[in-house]
Amino acid sequence: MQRVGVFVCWCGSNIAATVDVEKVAEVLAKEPGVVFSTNYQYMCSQAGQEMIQESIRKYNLTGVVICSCSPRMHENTFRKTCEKAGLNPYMVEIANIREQCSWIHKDKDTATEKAIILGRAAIAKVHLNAPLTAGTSPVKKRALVIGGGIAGIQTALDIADAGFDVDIVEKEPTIGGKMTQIDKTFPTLDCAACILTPKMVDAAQNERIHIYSYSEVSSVRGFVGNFKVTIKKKARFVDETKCTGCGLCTEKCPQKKVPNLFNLGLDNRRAIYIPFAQAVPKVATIDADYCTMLKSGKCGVCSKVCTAGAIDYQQKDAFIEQEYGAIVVATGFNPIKLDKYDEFAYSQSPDVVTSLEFERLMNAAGPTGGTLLRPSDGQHPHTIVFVQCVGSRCDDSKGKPYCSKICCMYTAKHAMLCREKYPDTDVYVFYIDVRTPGKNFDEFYRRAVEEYGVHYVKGMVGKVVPENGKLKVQASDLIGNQQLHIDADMVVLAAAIEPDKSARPLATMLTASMDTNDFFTEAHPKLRPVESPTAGIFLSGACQGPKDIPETVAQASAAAAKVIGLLNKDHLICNPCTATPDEMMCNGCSSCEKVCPYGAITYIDKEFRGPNRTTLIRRVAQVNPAVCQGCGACTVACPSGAMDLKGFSNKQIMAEVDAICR
Amino acid sequence: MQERLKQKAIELLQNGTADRILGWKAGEFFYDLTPAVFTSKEQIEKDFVFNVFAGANLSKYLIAESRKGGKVAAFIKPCDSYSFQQLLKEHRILRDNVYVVGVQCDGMCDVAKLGCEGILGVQEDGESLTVDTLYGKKTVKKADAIADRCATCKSKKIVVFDELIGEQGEETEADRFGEVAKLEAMTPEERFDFWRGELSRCIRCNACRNVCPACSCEKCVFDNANSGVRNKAAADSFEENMFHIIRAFHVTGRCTDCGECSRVCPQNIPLHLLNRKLIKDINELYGPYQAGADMDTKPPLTNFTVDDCEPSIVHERGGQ
Amino acid sequence: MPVNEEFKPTIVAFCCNWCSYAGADLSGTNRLQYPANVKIIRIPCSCRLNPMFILRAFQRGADGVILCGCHPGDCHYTTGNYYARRRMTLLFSMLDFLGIERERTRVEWVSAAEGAKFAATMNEFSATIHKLGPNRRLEDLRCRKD
Amino acid sequence: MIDTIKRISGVNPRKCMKCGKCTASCPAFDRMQFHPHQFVDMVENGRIDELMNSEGIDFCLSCFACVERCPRNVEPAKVIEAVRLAVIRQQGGAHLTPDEIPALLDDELPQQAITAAFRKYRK
Repeated sequence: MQRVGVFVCWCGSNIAATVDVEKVAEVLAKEPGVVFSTNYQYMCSQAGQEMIQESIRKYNLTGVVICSCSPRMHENTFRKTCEKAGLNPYMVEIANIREQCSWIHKDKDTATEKAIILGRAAIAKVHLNAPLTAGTSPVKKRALVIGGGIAGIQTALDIADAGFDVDIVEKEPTIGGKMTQIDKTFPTLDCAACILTPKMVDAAQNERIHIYSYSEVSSVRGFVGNFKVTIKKKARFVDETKCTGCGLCTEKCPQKKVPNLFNLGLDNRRAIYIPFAQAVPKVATIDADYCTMLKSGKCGVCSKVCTAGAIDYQQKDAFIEQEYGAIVVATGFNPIKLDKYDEFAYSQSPDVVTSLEFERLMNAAGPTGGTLLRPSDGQHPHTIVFVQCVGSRCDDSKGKPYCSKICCMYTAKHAMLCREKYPDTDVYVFYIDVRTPGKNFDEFYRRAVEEYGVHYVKGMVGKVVPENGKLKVQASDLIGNQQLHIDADMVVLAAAIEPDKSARPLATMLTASMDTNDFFTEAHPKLRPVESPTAGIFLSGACQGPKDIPETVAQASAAAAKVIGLLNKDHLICNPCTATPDEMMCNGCSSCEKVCPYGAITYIDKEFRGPNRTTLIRRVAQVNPAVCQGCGACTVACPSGAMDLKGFSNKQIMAEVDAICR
Repeated sequence: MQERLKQKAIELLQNGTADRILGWKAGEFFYDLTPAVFTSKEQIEKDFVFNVFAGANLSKYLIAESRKGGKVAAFIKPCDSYSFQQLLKEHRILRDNVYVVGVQCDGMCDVAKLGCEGILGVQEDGESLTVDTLYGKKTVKKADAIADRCATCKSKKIVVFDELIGEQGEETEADRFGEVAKLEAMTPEERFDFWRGELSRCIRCNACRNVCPACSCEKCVFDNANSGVRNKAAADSFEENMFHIIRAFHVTGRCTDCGECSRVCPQNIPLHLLNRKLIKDINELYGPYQAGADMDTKPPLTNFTVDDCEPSIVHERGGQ
Repeated sequence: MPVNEEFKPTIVAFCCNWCSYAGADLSGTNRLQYPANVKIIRIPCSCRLNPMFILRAFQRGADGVILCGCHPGDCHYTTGNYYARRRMTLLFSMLDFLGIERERTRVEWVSAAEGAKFAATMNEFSATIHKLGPNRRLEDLRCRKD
Repeated sequence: MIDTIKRISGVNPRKCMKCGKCTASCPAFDRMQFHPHQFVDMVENGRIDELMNSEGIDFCLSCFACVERCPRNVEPAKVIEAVRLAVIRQQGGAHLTPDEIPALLDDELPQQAITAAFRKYRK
């Protein structure tokens, strides 16, 4: 029998307000094997931890039960505490009396009773705990960054800078992401391309960075330190090694009516294209949906004009297998579709645009060469109405429940740029709240109002009706208590942003969790914001939540730091809670092998002593503890119960069941 | 038939194909045939028996016999061949050490169904059986005495063999699930009462466990102290239930429906109904599956599809 | 079965460590209430749940057992919950076949973000068990509490 | 009274984030003394009497534009409908009481009409 110490935490008043901690400690002291039981204000504090260590030494404790917050919170803390006092860290059990007791119950008697039962279950389990020692597994010193936007580029550059190889997988023909489409950046109004393109070139020229453009991740196996990833390089029908990016083909291609997605369909491009002048890699790509040659076999103009002989109509999707120690997700965002918001007439008039389309209309490299013109008739707009929170902060059934965070600032930027370039325009911004937390953000917004004379109106636009070439905007001015009717030339909608659609299937491949909005979940919202709960998976940029560029870059570098920390290790400490077979009972039937997701189970023929001094050769299971992740699927598949899981053994779980049902 | 098998057995011994023969001999009673290993012509001539009571499935004995060195020849009936192949699939039998003689079978008889008392002997005579009793001779149609499990025989196909005696057969279309469906149609209360009535007779003699080819663990969970459920004899109704639930669950997807469990139960508990219920569920929910039918198909419990039904189907699919 | 006014069902909830246990924590963090007679046991994955544990719980006097795991497709171990789903389907079906009330066992998929779903599920399950009354068909009289 | 309005309408005015999209959508804006976002706010802050006495409530067309457009499903039109109902319910003073009946009786009046009047006004 273990010598168990019980430590009941008050967690300030978090636990103590609804659980009679003193009574819990008192009752648990009478449990078998408990030699010491106490309670304290904050067990996780320095003083609390010292008390635990002292008690371990003083009472010769062989097992420790801590009644406190969720083990997801402080299990590791307390394991380390006990390890320092000479106790095996796996002789610690946590009874979750905060998240699963004090916080969900109001009645003190009920909560106290439940806390006692949870404590008993933990004591029952700890009696059956055995000291465990963790093994190690090697780390593949290479990182994968999925997504080549500013987040992915920054992460890759930082990792490469620390001396590790990095691969970037980007699904578009060029890296750069959303930032390449943006004109100017708030709050400094410097040109996005001027700060982004040098980074793109840096990434391309860095010998430690390999860019897989026009590629996707098609499968992920393995685990932290040892991921095996298959990358699908989509056929672009152009040999990347030969193409010089001269662009002749993109001028000669006879198929001219292809919507230019880089300009969000505001103008057209050819079937063979380079998305924009500074693309990296600067290589042409054939759009198979439009190419006449690929569709009907008749054309071949690009092939004829290409002096480098880079065109290859026979190219097929290629699959590349690569091993990585860490994976960074940087899949970014997209504006939402606006079909649910047709009161703003987005589908009815080309002059109602999203903010990202507006960026292209303002951009010198955009479809209008940087002159702001109405898409419908190419006229200069005189009255422009900006509508904020389109699809953001909505009830779940209608849009996104969250604030998209970047809209207030870019709308201020747009409004300011309009007034600066075209002082004859009237600019209205309809807002619910203007949110400007950030360095120099509120100053920027105030400048738009005070220096540039942008009309900020507290209220929403109710409807937009296209009429005689104008857009009739009906809106409310809540402070003026009036309904406004504005004849606008353009309406710009600050559409909510959502995670890229590729994120959900990727999350499934990575077994990384997501929230209900398809943003990746971080391991801890405050303390581990750039890590996924799945070990070895890191988060960079807007795939984790809405972010502006400075925040994205900061998070990208933070993720890189975490990756570097991981890749710097030669070995990782494995989870010691692995499956372990009892060879004497193993039938060798392969049931466990079939359900193991990691291929951690193999079989060997082993000699055993039979009756009457004979030897028997039996086929028995072997578990590779470096590969086993401890899910326990095998333990249930095994009919004889020969397979058991350390740390969550049959007996331990049953002891908990017994204690709870007692 | 018996003579053909005897001759074959002697031939296999003499030509060196095998040094041991696994067959049947008379047990306590003549109708109670028991598996036996023969090593000489004399033994075979004296004791080897094969008749309408040779129901015992020999495949399980090959787990041990195939590991004893040398080569063993075994007579395998169609339903035994499924068990044999299932055990091969689970790496339990060393195939190289076994010579399989497939024996076609027209169904075995149930002595209780002869409807006679004081039976001294039975002679097979084409389609009828001549029963010699204390009270004189009596003729019974073989079809009337056939064992329940054979009346709903799933297959006459011998799925694995080295040589055949008799013709190769085909899978049958017999309706095996009538009784299961009848129970499913009852209310939970009625089902509970039914099973309580049946399982309360269990004396935990472990005959079902010992005879079952799927229940062939080196050491059973019920004998294993670390499993947390070790128990020798059921002390109360819960443990009666527990043993049979766990046993049925452990053979799920591995049970070939040979029916030996019900045959050997001294208390006549229809244990095969539990297994058949699970086979029926597997067929209905995950597509037809027959354990032991081949070497490659993944057993249903170590397999899945992403579109599998949810466990709530048990609540939803109606019935009582 | 008469519903005893004093009847306080014992409910054992097996939660996988990665999604549902975190979901249960989240319902605590959000202060969403559910009955105190629901007690959670942490297991690494829903596929760790051995049918023996469920039977053991009923033996020792549990009135309902629920398994919570990651949503199919989101298992931390990729495939664990798919196996659990088949195992539990067949086990529940067998228990139903034996006449054990099928409402006493349940599987719910609760993600780490679904604190509200966790609380709602537990409230609902607890109410169902309350209506069913004490588990009498699969209990071990020697383990009866009173 | 606040609770009555909330119960009848099923609306939780606290969900309103004062964006004014309802008011921006309202076709009867000019005729109303208080506008959709205001009456949600007035219900939340207990200014029910003012609302019940305001002329605007009868000009609400029940076109449900505000309900349709509200990003947070607050459903202002249901609030105004509930206020109208509350007004009707308060008109209890105008009901017929048994004491008043003898004075109203005359030979021409059919018996049925009196019964019907009771049913209508005393329920």
